[in-house]
Amino acid sequence: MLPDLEPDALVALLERMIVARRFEEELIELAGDRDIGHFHVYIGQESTGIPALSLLEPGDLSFTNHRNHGHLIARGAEPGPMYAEILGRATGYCQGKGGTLHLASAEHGFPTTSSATGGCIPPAVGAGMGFQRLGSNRVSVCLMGDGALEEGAWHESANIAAMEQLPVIFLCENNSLEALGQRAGEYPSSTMAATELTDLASVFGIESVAIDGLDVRAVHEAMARAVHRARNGEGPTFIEARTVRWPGNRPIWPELATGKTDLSMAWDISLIGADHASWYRELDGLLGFTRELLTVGFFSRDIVIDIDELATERVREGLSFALGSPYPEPEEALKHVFASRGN
Amino acid sequence: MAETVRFIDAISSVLRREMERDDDVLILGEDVSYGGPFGATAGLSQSFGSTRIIDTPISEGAVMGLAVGAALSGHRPVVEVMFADFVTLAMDQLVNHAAKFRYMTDGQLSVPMTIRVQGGVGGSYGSQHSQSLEAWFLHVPGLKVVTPSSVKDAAGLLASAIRDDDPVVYLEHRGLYWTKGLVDLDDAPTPIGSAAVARSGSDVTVVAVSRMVDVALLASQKLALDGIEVEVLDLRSVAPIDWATIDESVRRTRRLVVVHEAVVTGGLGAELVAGVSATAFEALISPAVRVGGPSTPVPASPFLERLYTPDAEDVIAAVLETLSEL
Amino acid sequence: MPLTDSAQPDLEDLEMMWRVRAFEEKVSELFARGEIGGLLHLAMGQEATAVGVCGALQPSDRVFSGHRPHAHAIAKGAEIVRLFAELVGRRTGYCGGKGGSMHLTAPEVGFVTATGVVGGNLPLALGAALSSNRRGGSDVAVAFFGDGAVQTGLFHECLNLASLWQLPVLFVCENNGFAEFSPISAHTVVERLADHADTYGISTETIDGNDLTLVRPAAVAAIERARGGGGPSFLECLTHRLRGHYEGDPTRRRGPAAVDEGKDPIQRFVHFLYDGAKDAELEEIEARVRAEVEQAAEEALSAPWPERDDLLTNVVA
Amino acid sequence: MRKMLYAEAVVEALRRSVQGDDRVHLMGQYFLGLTPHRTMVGDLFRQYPDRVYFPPIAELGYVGAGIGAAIAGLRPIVDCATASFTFQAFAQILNEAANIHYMSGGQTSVPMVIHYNHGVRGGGAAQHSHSPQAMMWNTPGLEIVTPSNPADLIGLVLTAVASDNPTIWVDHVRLFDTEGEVPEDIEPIPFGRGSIRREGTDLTVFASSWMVHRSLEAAQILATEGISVEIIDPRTLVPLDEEMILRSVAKTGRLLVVDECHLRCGIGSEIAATVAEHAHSDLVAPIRRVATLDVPVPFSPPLEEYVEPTTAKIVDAARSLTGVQSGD
Repeated sequence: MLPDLEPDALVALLERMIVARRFEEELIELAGDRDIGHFHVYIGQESTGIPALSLLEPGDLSFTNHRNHGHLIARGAEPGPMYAEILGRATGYCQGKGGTLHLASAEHGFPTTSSATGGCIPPAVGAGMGFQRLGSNRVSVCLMGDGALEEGAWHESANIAAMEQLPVIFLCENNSLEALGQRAGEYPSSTMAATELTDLASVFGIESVAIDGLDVRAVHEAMARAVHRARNGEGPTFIEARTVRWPGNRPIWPELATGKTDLSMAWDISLIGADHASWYRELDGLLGFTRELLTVGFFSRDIVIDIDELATERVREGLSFALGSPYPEPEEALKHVFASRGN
Repeated sequence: MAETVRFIDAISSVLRREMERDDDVLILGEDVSYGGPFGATAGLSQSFGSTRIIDTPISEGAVMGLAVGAALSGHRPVVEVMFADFVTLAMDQLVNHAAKFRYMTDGQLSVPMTIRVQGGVGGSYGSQHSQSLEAWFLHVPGLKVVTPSSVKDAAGLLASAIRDDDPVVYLEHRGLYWTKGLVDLDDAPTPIGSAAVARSGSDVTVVAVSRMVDVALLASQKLALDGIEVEVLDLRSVAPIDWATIDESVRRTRRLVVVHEAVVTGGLGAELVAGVSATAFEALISPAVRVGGPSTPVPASPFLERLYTPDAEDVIAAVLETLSEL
Repeated sequence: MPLTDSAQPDLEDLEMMWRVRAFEEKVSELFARGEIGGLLHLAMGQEATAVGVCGALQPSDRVFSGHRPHAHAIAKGAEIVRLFAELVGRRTGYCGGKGGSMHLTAPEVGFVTATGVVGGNLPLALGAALSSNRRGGSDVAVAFFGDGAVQTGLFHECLNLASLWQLPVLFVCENNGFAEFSPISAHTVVERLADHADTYGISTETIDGNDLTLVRPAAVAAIERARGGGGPSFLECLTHRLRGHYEGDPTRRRGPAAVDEGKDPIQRFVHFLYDGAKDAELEEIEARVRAEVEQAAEEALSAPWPERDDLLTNVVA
Repeated sequence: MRKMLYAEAVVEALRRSVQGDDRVHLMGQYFLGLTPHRTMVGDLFRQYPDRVYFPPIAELGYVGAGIGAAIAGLRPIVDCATASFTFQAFAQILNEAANIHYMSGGQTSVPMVIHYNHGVRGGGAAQHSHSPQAMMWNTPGLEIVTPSNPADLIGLVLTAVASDNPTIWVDHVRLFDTEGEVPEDIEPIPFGRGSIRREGTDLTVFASSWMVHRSLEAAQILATEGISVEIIDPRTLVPLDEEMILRSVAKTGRLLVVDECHLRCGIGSEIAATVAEHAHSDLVAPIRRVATLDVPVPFSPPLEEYVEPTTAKIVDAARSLTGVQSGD
């Protein structure tokens, strides 16, 4: 179902979801031509991250992980400097020092990105503690995968967040439903004994909810409630958003297993063949959201096509910007170990 | 029978042979039954099953401690740490438990375990997946630390590590995984604590570890064209250090250069230079020189990565520096 | 489960509880006299959990303790003279003077080790359980820890692993209501710590840990389950520390008044056994054990110090 | 000037930090370890209840929380109590805090202070006697301060709190009972400037934290034998006052490094290597290191004394370096 939003806002969500998708598709293609190092893509989770993070305001902080590209786009980061960072160029958000694993843009509310599993959890909780102690009504969002719940950092941090009733939202994107090593039907994620991931939070008295991460409305509602609670001093919330791992994510190196997304599959089922049929029909949140928008009749296919063209163009421009950007100056390697000293 | 194989395959083969040789050898790590991220354990689960090839959750601290507990109980676990940087999550179990049980119990307990740690710069992995942390491990009494540079030693040191009755940190540079070399798995394992003379020379001693051994050899080939004969020592064991071999070489060449990829400050090179300066002070006729990573985190950009990593030119410059001070 | 004879504690258990109590009191005295240095965490008042659980174990079962380990070592069968010798830093101690209070070991009786790191022993017990499991053996591993360990990340990682792999391990949480110096309410909002174990699908029981007649059968049931392949259990024993966090703790919060509240596990078991009647037998046990402890302490104090050469041995094999 | 115990100075440094900047919050309660002095900090905690956070035993979680709080705008001073417990938090201290400014290309700073008490303290045995500062030094991105007296302590902590970088504040419980002069109006002490604790001509001794006191004691003994010792206290290890060390070695020609870290790859290794590289020609004798021996710290008192750098060992090393025979 669609979130209870004005048409303009819905279009904005669609636009960012498409940008996020095209961004990764171009990146995977680029990686076919040249060695750009290891990276993780967000395909299949757009329906979670984009509506969820659209509810944040400037000043709210988000702490993400190795699968971060979609999160940055959700909060308005530009494809150009993102690609530039992934390619190690001087024009990247971190001037080439972070790369895909540490892609961060402070101006968009991503102060630092940890790619150590669970590494983002304690700082996210700490930011909530900082806000609370500063008397601010800002919120801190911890963007974590289900694997992070296997880390001790989760347990220690959840306890602190619960004890102090911190304005923290744990948005756990559980994409393990088809992950490597899953014990089908036995556990919800690869190697976690808890039968419900939400139990791991609710045991601390943290308000917890499991939602369908492919359902934009469900995501939007759960996140809106969590943000409201956090802003009003009602404490932390844990949201488990269940998504399905995109078939292209199965190997260690992502590949365009389902091809470049053909948005016309949203309205023309005959384009869907036998391969990955369930993906195109049910599991791709982007196609699903597009279908819903068309069904409700907010706008026509032509508008979707227009949005896609513009989004694709924006992404490609970003990529050319990055490819045309210089590498950093050698001395850059020695800068920013320390912030300049005030003495 | 000697054959030419890749570094990573030598690791694989030794794991298999040691598991066949000793039923007490277990392998633990994330996704090891699928071969792990670089394929070191590929095919092992088919042969040995999930009772001995054990996939773990992403719980580095618990897994390290669990391996210690299994080792205390007579098993010989081999723990795979996917990236060296993640040892930070298991430091307490490694430093405060694995390394100390023999001593704290005055020899009553043994911790025969191997910690395979993959690390090093390359591939734009960035600050949290590229570190070389041998200096930390060297600083912890009770740990043995080895870091092979050749395929032969990759095999030989791993066999020694697994058979050793103490915790051995086995450091693998991922940049070496696809290099090839000749190895005979039936050869005696490489003893822990012995350096190798990778090239003989009389003018300058260059001590290198891991991937930097190849860099030092390349530099020494170039220098040989100018008539400068460099002796390259492949340290192989970071703890214990083979002081005798270093001392003998330095007393002959009277000059010392140390090369590693890790940060210079507080690094292995500091210990080597400090040690030689104390014991062979009068032999040195020019200051020792350290070549290594700068005091910065590892950057992601491939361009900055190349700047960060010492290359043959850096080693040549250091060698020439030791020769210029006469 | 119904109480079987083997699940019933008896006079030997009373004697063991006295041994622990007398040992800890003697240690406290030696500390005050300056014979023992370092950090000492005593278990007076927590005898019933140590004796209740360890008395249900076989010698080959392995115990891993934390920073308050004396009671567990004694109850598992360690020799008190060698324990004393270790605490006073003598060569004849269990670790030759290298370990001290927090790193005791008595592997021959299945007391593998203790650790000074809160929660640090949990994965070790897990590893021993894994080892037993992989050898097809029936030995069980036990981890004793306080309520403070429940807030550590390792606790979470270990409970998950134990459940995933259905390992023969018993987690014994001695919940004395204080984590180091703070009341537990300052450390967690979780009131029943066993709830954590429920989350991972581990069998749990929360009992009055001062009552030996409750601890023993609960331990027997959990150990039998583990031996039979039924996986891990979590036993939360609500106990009561009669001393501060460590000897010399300037904020000591506990006093003998607690005894009056009927929490002293020895008094309670005595009451259970005798219903306040046969005092003579009780006094005989206490006197005998105290004499034994005094003698052991004397013996330990007259033992030689370690040699300088001992210092550099046993770092590696 | 007033006389003050080091432990009192710890409390004063915390008090001034809290009073001087609303953003300073204290996380942790064992700044004074488990020493009898630990209650001294209690008044401060009672005075500023809203500025203090007592965390659970969860070092990974709460040190990481300090990082996030710093990013969000606080200037937390986080206490890890005993140095050994930092190992629980290594992933956050060394893989997050140290890297964040660099990884983000300078976008994000982590203005926090992390405090711990290091060293052999008497009966701490292997798990409570660590000096992990050498390992932290090997990880770029952390400033490290190692005060040795009350005045330096206060001045350095004021600078640490004002610094935009994660700073490790290293104390030693054996310092708590030492006394020192403290100016009435103490100013922040800039990082990277060492202090010459004693001037001398025959031998340079480099020592930090508690080892400064042992070195001073040794220097007095040596003075009676005609050996003139110059003692350099770096005050901060990162940044390091290399110039002061090299200048002193140029004068004396001899260097002895006294270090409570383990010998292998300790602070002493780096100082020795730096001097060997840059002042080789000034040296008239080999560089010596007196450090904690490379064994886990044992429990038994005679064993413990045997592993740590004692005054007697410093005296012996100085005698052998200056060519004076051991003994009288």
